[in-house]
Amino acid sequence: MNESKDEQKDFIKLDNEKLSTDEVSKLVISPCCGAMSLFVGTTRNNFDGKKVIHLEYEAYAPMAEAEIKKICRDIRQKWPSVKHIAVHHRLGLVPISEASVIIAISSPHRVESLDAVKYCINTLKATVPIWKKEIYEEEYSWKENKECFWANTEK
Amino acid sequence: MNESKDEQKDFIKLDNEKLSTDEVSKLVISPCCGAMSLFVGTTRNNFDGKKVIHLEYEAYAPMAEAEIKKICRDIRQKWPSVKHIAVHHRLGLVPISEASVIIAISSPHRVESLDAVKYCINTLKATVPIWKKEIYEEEYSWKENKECFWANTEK
Amino acid sequence: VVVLYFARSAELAGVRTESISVPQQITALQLWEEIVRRHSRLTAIQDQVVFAVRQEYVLLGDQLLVLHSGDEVAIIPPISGG
Amino acid sequence: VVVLYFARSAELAGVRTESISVPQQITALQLWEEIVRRHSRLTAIQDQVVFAVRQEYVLLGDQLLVLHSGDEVAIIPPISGG
Repeated sequence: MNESKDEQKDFIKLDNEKLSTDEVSKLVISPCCGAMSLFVGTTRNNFDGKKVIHLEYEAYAPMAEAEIKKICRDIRQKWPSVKHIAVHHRLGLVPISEASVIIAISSPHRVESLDAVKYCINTLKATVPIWKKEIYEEEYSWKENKECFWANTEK
Repeated sequence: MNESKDEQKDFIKLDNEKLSTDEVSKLVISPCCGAMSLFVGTTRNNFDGKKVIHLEYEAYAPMAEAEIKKICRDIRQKWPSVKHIAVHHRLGLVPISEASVIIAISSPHRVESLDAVKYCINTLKATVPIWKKEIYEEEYSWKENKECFWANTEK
Repeated sequence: VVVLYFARSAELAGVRTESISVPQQITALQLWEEIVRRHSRLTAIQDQVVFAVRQEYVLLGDQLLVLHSGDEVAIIPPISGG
Repeated sequence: VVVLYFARSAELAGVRTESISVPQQITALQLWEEIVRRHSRLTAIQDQVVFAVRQEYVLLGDQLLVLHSGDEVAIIPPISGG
């Protein structure tokens, strides 16, 4: 099939716009692929019993994009059959229940897209310079991913 | 949080309507959950070098629903923190690149939803009585999942 | 009992559903033989088919089935959902 | 070099970006000490911070940095994207 020789594409976006699973899934869908897996990170209404009002994200944007591109390259080495990869991360204020990150990956068969999505979100949490501030009713907190090796959180 | 004590829900649908990732993801999203994982099975345009025109699915519908409910029960035993589960399978004619199945699962943290989605699609392929007929240009073929233990396909 | 045919088994039998009379107690394999007597083309899938009796999978073996009038027995060729 | 502060380090430093003059060759740890001299509150995150020099991670150790005018050095507190 000619289609399967089409270029593999990476779609990376970091901005303040609301994210859409439909939009992201349309980016990666391909007629030569039978599988697409998605991960959607959403903002939770609570942390340690504290009510979260909303979240705020900031990024070192050019480096964050470069680190996400590195993850895409790693994925293509580990799972060469992966077709398209989309990683959209929202920045700025994110209300409760809305998506902060959406990852979508297509592949001819399902195991590659499932495993690659898991690898992608795990690695993103460990290496991409983005910060989340949880705003509670009377205070706020900068979060630290447990995957971040230079964080001091108990592991 | 009261929200997290809300009932966990299973959404199962088998019909001829076009599937929507947005619709399915809205079913499972929950303010107490930070993660939602989705798997979308789409129809491929080729098999063994043969051009696929479209697919046709049929189901033993009441039993298929019962088997999907069993999978949901298994998931809740294996990953008790899983919140909502949606499994939509399209029946009848499915054109190329459209979704035949969408699975979406939400959980407070990501590992449960990622692993549960993988388990759900793997088990669905092994146990849910649904059949796929691939229609090529001049012939057709009833497919057999390699997960189906009574199939005679080389494994 | 009501026999339901799906996918390739429906094509081979040329029918999707039919009522047949069988002994109330019968092994799965005997029931299969009874069905093949009516639709000989089903032998083609003999070694890759299972039953669903009242929506529960049953292999074509010596297991004794206790059937009641109106019970559904489905012929389940290899599945391919997803 | 241009120093970029993010998240908690921006709050502690009270600034998001500034230009500072440092020797062209300097270890990462010496650079950190120079930055802390300007913003003493940054000592609070001393043991949980790394640099990104020209967008590549560098630990605060004895590694020698070769810096050019205009190079970006970012202060990277523990990340929390996703």
